[in-house]
Amino acid sequence: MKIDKQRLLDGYRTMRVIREFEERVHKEFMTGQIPGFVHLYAGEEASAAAVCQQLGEYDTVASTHRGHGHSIAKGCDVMGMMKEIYGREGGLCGGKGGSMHIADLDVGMLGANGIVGGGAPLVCGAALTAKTLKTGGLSVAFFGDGAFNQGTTLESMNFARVYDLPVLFVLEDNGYAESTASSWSIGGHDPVRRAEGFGIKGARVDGHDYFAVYRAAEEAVAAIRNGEGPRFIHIEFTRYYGHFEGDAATYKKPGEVQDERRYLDALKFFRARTTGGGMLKAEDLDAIDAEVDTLIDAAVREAKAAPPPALSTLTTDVYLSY
Amino acid sequence: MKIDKQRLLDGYRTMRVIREFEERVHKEFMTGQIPGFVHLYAGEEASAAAVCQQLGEYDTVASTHRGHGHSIAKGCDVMGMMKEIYGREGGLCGGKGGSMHIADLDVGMLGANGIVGGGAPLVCGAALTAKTLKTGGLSVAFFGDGAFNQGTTLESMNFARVYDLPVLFVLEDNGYAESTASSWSIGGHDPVRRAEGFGIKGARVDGHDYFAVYRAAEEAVAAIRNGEGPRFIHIEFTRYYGHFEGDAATYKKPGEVQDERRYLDALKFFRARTTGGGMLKAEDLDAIDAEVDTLIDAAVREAKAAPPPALSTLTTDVYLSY
Amino acid sequence: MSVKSIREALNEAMRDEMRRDPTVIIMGEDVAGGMGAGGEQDAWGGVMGVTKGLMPEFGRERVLDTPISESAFIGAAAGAAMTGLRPIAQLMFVDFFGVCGDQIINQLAKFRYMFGGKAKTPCVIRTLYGAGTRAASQHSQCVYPVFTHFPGLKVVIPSSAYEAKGLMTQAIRDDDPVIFFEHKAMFDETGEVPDEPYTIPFGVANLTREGKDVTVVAIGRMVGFANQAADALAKEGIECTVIDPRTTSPLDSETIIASVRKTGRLVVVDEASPRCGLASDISAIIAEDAFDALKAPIKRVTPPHSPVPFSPVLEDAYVPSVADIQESVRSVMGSGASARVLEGAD
Amino acid sequence: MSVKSIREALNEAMRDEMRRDPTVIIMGEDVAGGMGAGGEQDAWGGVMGVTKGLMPEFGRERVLDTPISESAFIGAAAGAAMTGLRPIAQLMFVDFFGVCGDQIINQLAKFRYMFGGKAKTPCVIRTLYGAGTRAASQHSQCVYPVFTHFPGLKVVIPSSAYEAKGLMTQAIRDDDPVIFFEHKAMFDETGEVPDEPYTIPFGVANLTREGKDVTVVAIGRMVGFANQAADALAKEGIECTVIDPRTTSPLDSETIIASVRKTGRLVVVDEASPRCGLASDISAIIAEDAFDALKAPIKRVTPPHSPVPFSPVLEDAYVPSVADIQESVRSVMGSGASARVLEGAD
Ligand SMILES: Cc1ncc(C[n+]2csc(CCOP(=O)(O)OP(=O)(O)O)c2C)c(N)n1
Ligand SMILES: Cc1ncc(C[n+]2csc(CCOP(=O)(O)OP(=O)(O)O)c2C)c(N)n1
Ligand SMILES: [Mg+2]
Ligand SMILES: [Mg+2]
Repeated sequence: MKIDKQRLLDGYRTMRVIREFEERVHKEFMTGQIPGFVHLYAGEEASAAAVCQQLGEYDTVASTHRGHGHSIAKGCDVMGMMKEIYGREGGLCGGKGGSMHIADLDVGMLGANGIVGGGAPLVCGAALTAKTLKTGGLSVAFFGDGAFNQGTTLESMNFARVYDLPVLFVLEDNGYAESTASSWSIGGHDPVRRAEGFGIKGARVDGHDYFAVYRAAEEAVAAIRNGEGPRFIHIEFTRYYGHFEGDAATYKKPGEVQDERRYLDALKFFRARTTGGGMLKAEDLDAIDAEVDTLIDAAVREAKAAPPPALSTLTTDVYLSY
Repeated sequence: MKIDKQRLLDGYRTMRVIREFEERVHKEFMTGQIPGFVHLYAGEEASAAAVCQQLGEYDTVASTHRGHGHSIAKGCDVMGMMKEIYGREGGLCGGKGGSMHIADLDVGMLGANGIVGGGAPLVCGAALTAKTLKTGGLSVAFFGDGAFNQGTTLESMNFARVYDLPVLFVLEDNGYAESTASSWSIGGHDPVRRAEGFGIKGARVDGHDYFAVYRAAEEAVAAIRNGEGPRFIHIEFTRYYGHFEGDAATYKKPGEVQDERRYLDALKFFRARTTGGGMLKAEDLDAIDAEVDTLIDAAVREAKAAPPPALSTLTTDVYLSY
Repeated sequence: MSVKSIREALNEAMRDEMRRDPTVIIMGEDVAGGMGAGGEQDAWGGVMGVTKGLMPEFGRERVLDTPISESAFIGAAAGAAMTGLRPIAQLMFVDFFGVCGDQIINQLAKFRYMFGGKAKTPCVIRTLYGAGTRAASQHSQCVYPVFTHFPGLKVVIPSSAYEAKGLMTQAIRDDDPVIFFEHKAMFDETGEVPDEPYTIPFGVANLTREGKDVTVVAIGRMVGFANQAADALAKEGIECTVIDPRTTSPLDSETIIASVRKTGRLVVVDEASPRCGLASDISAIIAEDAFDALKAPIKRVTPPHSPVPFSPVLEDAYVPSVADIQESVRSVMGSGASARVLEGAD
Repeated sequence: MSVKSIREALNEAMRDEMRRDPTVIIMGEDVAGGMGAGGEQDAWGGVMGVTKGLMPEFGRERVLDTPISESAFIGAAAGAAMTGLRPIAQLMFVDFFGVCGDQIINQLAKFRYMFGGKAKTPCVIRTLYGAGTRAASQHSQCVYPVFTHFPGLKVVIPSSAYEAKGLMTQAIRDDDPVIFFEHKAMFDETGEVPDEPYTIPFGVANLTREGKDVTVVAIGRMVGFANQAADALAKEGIECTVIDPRTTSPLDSETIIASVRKTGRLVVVDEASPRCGLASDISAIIAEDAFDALKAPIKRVTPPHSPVPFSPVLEDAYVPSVADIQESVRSVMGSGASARVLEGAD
């Protein structure tokens, strides 16, 4: 497999935007200005970036409570996202949704979701639309290891199979659901085999390896577009921060987090591999880094400066007509 | 494997009671005197009979909307059941439950269930009780091919696995969920493999063969009692009547039902095998047949003669105290 | 115009909208029937035969039988609605909402709000409700107060064949999620129904009868009961106005208030469980907004606070009756006490 | 007697009952925390730390972390309760009832009735509710009207640390299924709490304040708001009785009726969505049973008919405020109009 240079740079840029976005939100959260529950995606960037690179205009994704990465990778406006997280006017959802409900249907991002397992059924619906209206589109359900034990997710796998829907199920296994280890919670300990139990072919990949994810996603998406119905990818990686901002993650082994950041980093791996092998130049990546820093900086600045939503919006958008 | 004579006679008797019970309910339903929704178990007798023969006092079962067979096999009073189905005083549930809610906790029958997939979670709880109080008991979830696609069932399989609960999952695959074929609705078409995807060992058996069910259940129950956690059995057979009384079952192939009754009959198979091989004498089975006819006859007669429940019971039994 | 049953009226509304709009699809368990089986296709047309004939006309791509996976297919309806289809999904009995409630209450109902007005989810969830068919505790509930409670949903409860067709047509064309209740004991009730498509707007109550003494608001199947009670009461000299709200969310409270301002008396008849039900809801609106017009206590006619029993004698005692309504009306007129005890559980 | 937070009061009640009765177990997501992980065990003690310390004392056999499978483990709690245990299951946020509602509403709630009185299901479902923590639409709802609606469930909503301990102890000892609501913004509120176990009976309201002019009934977190409003109103010369029902099913309607018979005026404060909510329920009971005593319209103070918004300014405007309560009380006293618009959605 050969990935052309521009695609590699795009993939890196997406990962870099996600990483910087999350690092900044983490820092800003500690100042007390960001309200509510915030779940960070840092450490998991390769999944959102490499999977969404396979998608086009008519493709859709459903995300989770840990939704910033998928939103960025699917093309949501970073400025609008940051404002949303701050609960300000001009936020992607007008300040009504917050971190857990970021969505932008115009770019095919069907929403973060506060309900674990909430996304997989929706994705079946989006895939049904694609199939019925023959758009050629497919739909991706991102969900966590915890969500993989939720009935909604399991039913959806069966539903997608019996209707041969163009759905890609992406299990993002970061080792934990809150404080509970996925090595304990997933009976049978073999997600790919579980998917096969629903008649869905799957693959397991190292989520710190952008190339591995890219390759698996590319293969799966090709099969789906070829009309073969749903596919499954089990991506393993770690999350760098606590379950949500404020969680000290003491359930992890002492040193576990430090080790992860040092040894398991999709961005470092990417840089080493692409520059080491001569695929990309370090300067190109440095330039992206600098550009992204500026972008996120501006987003935080604008978000902080934005006014709160008008009080009159409290009761709008409940219905189209009532 | 050798099954001693008395156990064989018991097994036959249970199957005969179920068959005769259902045949009579079918006939009586057509007279218009039996109210509500009634789902008959005729054709599936070997499952309830042979599985429940492995169970003792401290073991429990949860059933489905098609619950007469399990109730009889687990030891519910046939007279009380018939009165319940007629909605009369003296019914097992005082006339408040009817066919879809027959239960008798005293004999470990945790209830028929009007909700497809309702039973599997309950069984996990009963197994948890057994494990926590160290009763040595186990719990059996009977459920249909339709229920096998319900999230509640799938979650329960995982839950039972991660806690190594003493649960036997019995998939009663009669080929249809209402009018929908299980050959279509079960993605992957391989229930045992699906169970294995949850880390649960399973077996597939012909449900018209009492001996096959008996053997599979015996092996599974021994493993469960040995502390190995949950097991799974996929039993294939047919139901003789429509989904519920009133369903003409036109979705079956012309002649399908007639063929089933002629060629796929656990009672006929049992008689042929046991008497042909000299295990049992035809007279012993004939005696049981006669005794059962009398029993069911009396049950119908008594049920019809019983008064309706007292009006004052309408609002009792909602709470223990309120 | 011709005489049609509620079953036929609903079928016609769905058929016409499917002809008109290729994005309308139907999905649910056995909505056609025979999926994967070797015998008759379209064998069921739904558990009550309401969608019979639609699969042969529109094909299995637009009339989808589903596995028994309510979360998956109701959620899929929501996801499809978000992305350009207009699904009509059948939750067979509303009692089953507990296995898929999240997809209705937290997803479908809230997308538009959570996403700041960006989502449009035109989705109809058809569902069976109500007691009277000896279907016992898990197949006889009303549940519409629950859906009325949650902002973001519209709740429709037709009381006749005419209403069934007009409200269904509106529901399919409506851009918000609609929960459409069909009483399982009413499908064979008939009435005059126009042959052409027509819509009945949501949030507009129907006065089925006008009388000066008492306002009776009734929901769904209770509308017919209330009219029967009113007929009988007229012979006693008591003149009732009977109001059918037709939709409980939005609720046409103006019409009810205006009527109570004329009559000064209100009886609300609701087949749902009494606590936090529609009867209480409507009563509270009047006690807040038309208090000054009231001449008597507001009476609620509902079942007792107990599950629905199986036995026919018990179920008949459970469901509010025409006699119960008469007695409550008489009681607000000052003649006779209400027999129904609201919190009868013990 | 000593000062304890609601968190401590609940923990103590559960700990004492677990010591007293070996059949009491706890189950839920991360109720201990660290299951299968290599670091600290009992790392969470539930999402709010309420069960912290119980796993170390009682072991993982009695404090069970679960996979994210609410149907399975809430159903398992029901099945365990039926067969001899007394489970306390945590449904983390009540907003999630949609993924396991069936096991609560059709199973747990109905066993006893459907089985003709034979089942006993002593089970407590602890759950977080309420707005105010910027948790947005899917993590801020009240939902208790839904559970109050369904016969067979008991619904408990403590308003203080004292109530939290006494009601939790009662809930665990109670032989019926109990849904126990904990407001996520109140865990650090403190009060005097006896060190010994004690129970508060269900269905007995608490008069937190007596005054002759207006009866204010408030639920859960709103009890504190109502008392603050009453303090302020007292300075204006308006004397309020504030009633905390403590349980909404059973509901102590007698106490409310008796109070309204004295004051002639009622304001109900409820954080739940307005339609078919508790405010309507209580209003309707009074409009039916104490109508003759009423001197003014019954006012309801609730949020608008919209999902809970995320942005702090919007959420603060959403939740009923002390000022809202004052204004409604003044309005039933005939001075000033109520500001809150019930059906504000558009
Ligand atoms: C139905 C439901 N149950 C529980 C929760 C609370 N909760 C939020 S995130 C989470 C853990 C999810 O774990 P996983 O799926 O592995 O995703 P991760 O957080 O690791 O990305 C839980 C239990 C919820 N939001 N929804
Ligand atoms: C949650 C739920 N969905 C749908 C139904 C309606 N229903 C009752 S029985 C049935 C078919 C069940 O099929 P299966 O599990 O194969 O059992 P069988 O009837 O074949 O014994 C359906 C769809 C229900 N009772 N509960
Ligand atoms: Mg995880
Ligand atoms: Mg079947």
